[in-house]
Amino acid sequence: MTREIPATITVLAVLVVVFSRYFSVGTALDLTRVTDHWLMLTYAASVLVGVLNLTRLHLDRLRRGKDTWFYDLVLLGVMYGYIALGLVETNAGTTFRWVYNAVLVPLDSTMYSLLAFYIASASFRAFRVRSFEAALMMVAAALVMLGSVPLGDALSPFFPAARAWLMRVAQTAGFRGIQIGAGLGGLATAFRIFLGIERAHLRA
Amino acid sequence: MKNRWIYVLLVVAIIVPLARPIGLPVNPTRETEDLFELIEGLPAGSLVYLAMDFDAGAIPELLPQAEAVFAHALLRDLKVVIHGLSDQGVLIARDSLHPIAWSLGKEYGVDFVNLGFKPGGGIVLRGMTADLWQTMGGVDIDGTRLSKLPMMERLKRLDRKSVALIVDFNSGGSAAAYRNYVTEPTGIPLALGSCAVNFNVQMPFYRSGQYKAILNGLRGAAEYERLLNRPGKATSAMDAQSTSHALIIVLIIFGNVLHLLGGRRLGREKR
Amino acid sequence: MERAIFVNGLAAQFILVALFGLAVWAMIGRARGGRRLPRIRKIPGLEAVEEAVGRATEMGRPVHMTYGLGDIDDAPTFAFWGMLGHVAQLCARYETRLIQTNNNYLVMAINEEVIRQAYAETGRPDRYEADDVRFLSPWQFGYASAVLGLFQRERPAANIMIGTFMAESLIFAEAGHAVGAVQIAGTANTSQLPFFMAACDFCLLGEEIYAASAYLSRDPVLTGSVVGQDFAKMVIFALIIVGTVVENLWPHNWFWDLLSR
Amino acid sequence: MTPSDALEVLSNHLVPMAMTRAQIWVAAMATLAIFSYVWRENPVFRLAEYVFVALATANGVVMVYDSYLKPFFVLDVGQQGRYALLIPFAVGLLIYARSIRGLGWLSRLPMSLWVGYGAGYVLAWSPQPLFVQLRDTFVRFYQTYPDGPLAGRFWPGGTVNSVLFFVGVITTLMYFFFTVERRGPAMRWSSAVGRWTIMLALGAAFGTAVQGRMSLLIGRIQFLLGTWLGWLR
Repeated sequence: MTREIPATITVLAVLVVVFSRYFSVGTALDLTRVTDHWLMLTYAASVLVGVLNLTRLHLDRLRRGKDTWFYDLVLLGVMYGYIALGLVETNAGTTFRWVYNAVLVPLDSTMYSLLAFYIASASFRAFRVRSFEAALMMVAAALVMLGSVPLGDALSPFFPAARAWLMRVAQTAGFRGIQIGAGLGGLATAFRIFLGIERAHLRA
Repeated sequence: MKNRWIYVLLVVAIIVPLARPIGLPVNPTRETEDLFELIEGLPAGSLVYLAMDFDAGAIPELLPQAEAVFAHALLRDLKVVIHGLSDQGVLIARDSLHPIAWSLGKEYGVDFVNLGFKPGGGIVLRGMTADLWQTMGGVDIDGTRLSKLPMMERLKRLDRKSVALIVDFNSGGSAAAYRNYVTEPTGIPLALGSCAVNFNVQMPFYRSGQYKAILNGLRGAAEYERLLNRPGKATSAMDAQSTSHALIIVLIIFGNVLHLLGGRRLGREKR
Repeated sequence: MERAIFVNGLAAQFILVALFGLAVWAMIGRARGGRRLPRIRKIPGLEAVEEAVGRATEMGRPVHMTYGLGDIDDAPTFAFWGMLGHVAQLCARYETRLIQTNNNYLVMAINEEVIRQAYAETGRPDRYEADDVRFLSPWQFGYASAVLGLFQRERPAANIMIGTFMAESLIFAEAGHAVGAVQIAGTANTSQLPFFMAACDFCLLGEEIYAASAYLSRDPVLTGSVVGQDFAKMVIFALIIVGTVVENLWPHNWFWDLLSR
Repeated sequence: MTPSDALEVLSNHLVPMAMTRAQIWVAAMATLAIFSYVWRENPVFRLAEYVFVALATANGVVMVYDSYLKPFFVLDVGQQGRYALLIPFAVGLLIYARSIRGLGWLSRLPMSLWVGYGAGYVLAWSPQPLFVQLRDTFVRFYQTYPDGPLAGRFWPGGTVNSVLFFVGVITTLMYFFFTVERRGPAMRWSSAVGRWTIMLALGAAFGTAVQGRMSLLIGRIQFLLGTWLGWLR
């Protein structure tokens, strides 16, 4: 009962979508138009999962008297404060936008830009030419790096041309092969879910 | 410790060309020209759909692209509808694309609309091909009824008739969602503004024509600015892009040389 | 007026997809019936899993596992669960700690059960440590930096990363390298493969991750589905060869049209 | 304002939004707080990290509420009286049952729905693009110049590229055969060529990854030096 109902729902969900896509009757009935709407509602209803989870995690830490109490308090205070602000003045509100642009945007951008440092140190340390294959990878990387900046253009027309060749021939071929394979892997996983072989999600 | 020196070098390699630009020219690539020509080729009044599917983190790469394409479309008197699968993308659009439209004398609801964001990913897109108004809950980003926006009269659903071109500015999987659920089934042409990281993932689909054009990160934006004949912030970053790439190449070579010169026993055994 | 059964132009597509499904189903059936299946070729990255856990045991240090940023309905996450069950069993048998970190609440709920069950099956339910399945942060970079900190403190000797990885892949690989862990990584996100390739000891390329659970568990049903998938791949391979030959002889023929509407 | 003036505006602002001075200062502090991590993990970074997680999560909630839940309750349910829609909404709410003892299994209902629907979507919608990919691999080996003075004549370069592309795709596919042992020169060579193709592809991917990361860092440095300090033109 506690497993069978969810398992049945999974199978039915697969059938509804597949039926409405491939079969004329299914298209005519336009079931997915209704079910898509329902599904979006279930997603919207789950919006608080992240908030509740963070709340529990950090309240728990506070209760256990961890030395991170200051940060935990900041997190909870800022999160609920910002939600309250958004509910009062909507996402278009002046203060809400102020915080968004002055804090959230730079934090997010800067976090991502940190990766530039990591890539630099990793280039120095990790990218070793250990074999013929590794050498191929390094040479391709260097050609693309040079070919995609004006410096490469200025040095020699060879670099942009090499980059274009790598991108359009070698790289497209390799990724086409990987992606066809991965697409089939995805389809096979979907079949396994449908056939009830992949059922990890029913264990929770 | 060694790492910190590398970090300092990297910052220097970026700051110097920003302060003392050399201004090496950016030559547009085929992938970028394709988008420019597509937009040039649309009859005035056609509807272009811009998908702002990125978070704040990708602003440096994707916003210059979106601004250039948006401005280009409005200058050519096309109608633009903005949508986002990311809650942040549509807000970024409201703060930075809307002002461009106003400065061009365009009117909200007549020349451009921002539909806002709905949770659900691909399902939202599928829904919009069936009934856009219902999927959007009948409102735009600010909660204005779609029925009050004249432009929306001609956009009841995403199909070939109403939409001339979709440009998806994406930092991840949304391009595949547009391809699978919208453009393959309906036949609307799809072009991408892509983060450089994802550029190669998308190339096989460019070859097959499933993506009509791809802008490649900040470089793509710089190329577009060149095509528009308006060098802007993407162009001004290109020198720093050159020097930083050169530094990475030097680091790779230097690292390998050190390794060969006896650093080997310091390294961990690899299998 | 007669109505077509299939949506215009999708008949061939449906039939091909259904045939694919049949191939998977038939091979699973074969496996269930106990009949012989072709063997899966050696995949070095997977051979190394047991060795990596063994090494962690010798060194008395934990094993770390993550699925990156996967969601519950991502195919790579299912591949991760298959692998997680296997690694958890190994860890239970060798009495080695398994630390599993999360950034997705829903996936974590399932991970807990997968690990608990693996420990129970090995007869060591007492070794399950609830605190070792950790929720670190729902946000990509917050998660990555928390993993960095965790690696410094716990110093895992093996780091297994299978799933959906984005920009954080390099950070994980660097963190693992810094503490000298044996790293086995695999993802279908092609943009992240170069980092795993360069910085990890073993790398599963693309769809190799989908074969992982079958390969490791030698479970006949799972093996059957991989064999079925391989069979479909060979059909597609043949299709490409035939299609190319035909295309070169008679450009843009019916065969071309067959594959799209 | 003429269109070209507007484009001037477009090209001159280094920050996406017209920010006030105070905002720029706050943003600069936030940027520096994160950059401090490069030196070492420190309390300021930690604070910024927690604030970030809090704001990002809260922003998601507010966006879903404004753009979905509010119109849903006010328009759909309130004005149009579509009460039946409350049922799927309630199903979604079951996800919270996980923490309730004895009722935890109810959270499997929305989960199984999401997983099943996701799998259905894969089966229904992903094959078509895949087939277009397949079809595009049917390359024509005899290539002619597409334009230029030689248009229409035999193009050796194009032909070589077509052959290489084709060989690259099929050897990559062969590399992923799981049940074929790599015995005999033919299998060994083709899987080796497949691996070389993959390596070239991954190298190219590394190159563009570097490109992307550098762009992001340049963007932040432009902000700090240009927008904040005003050192750049």
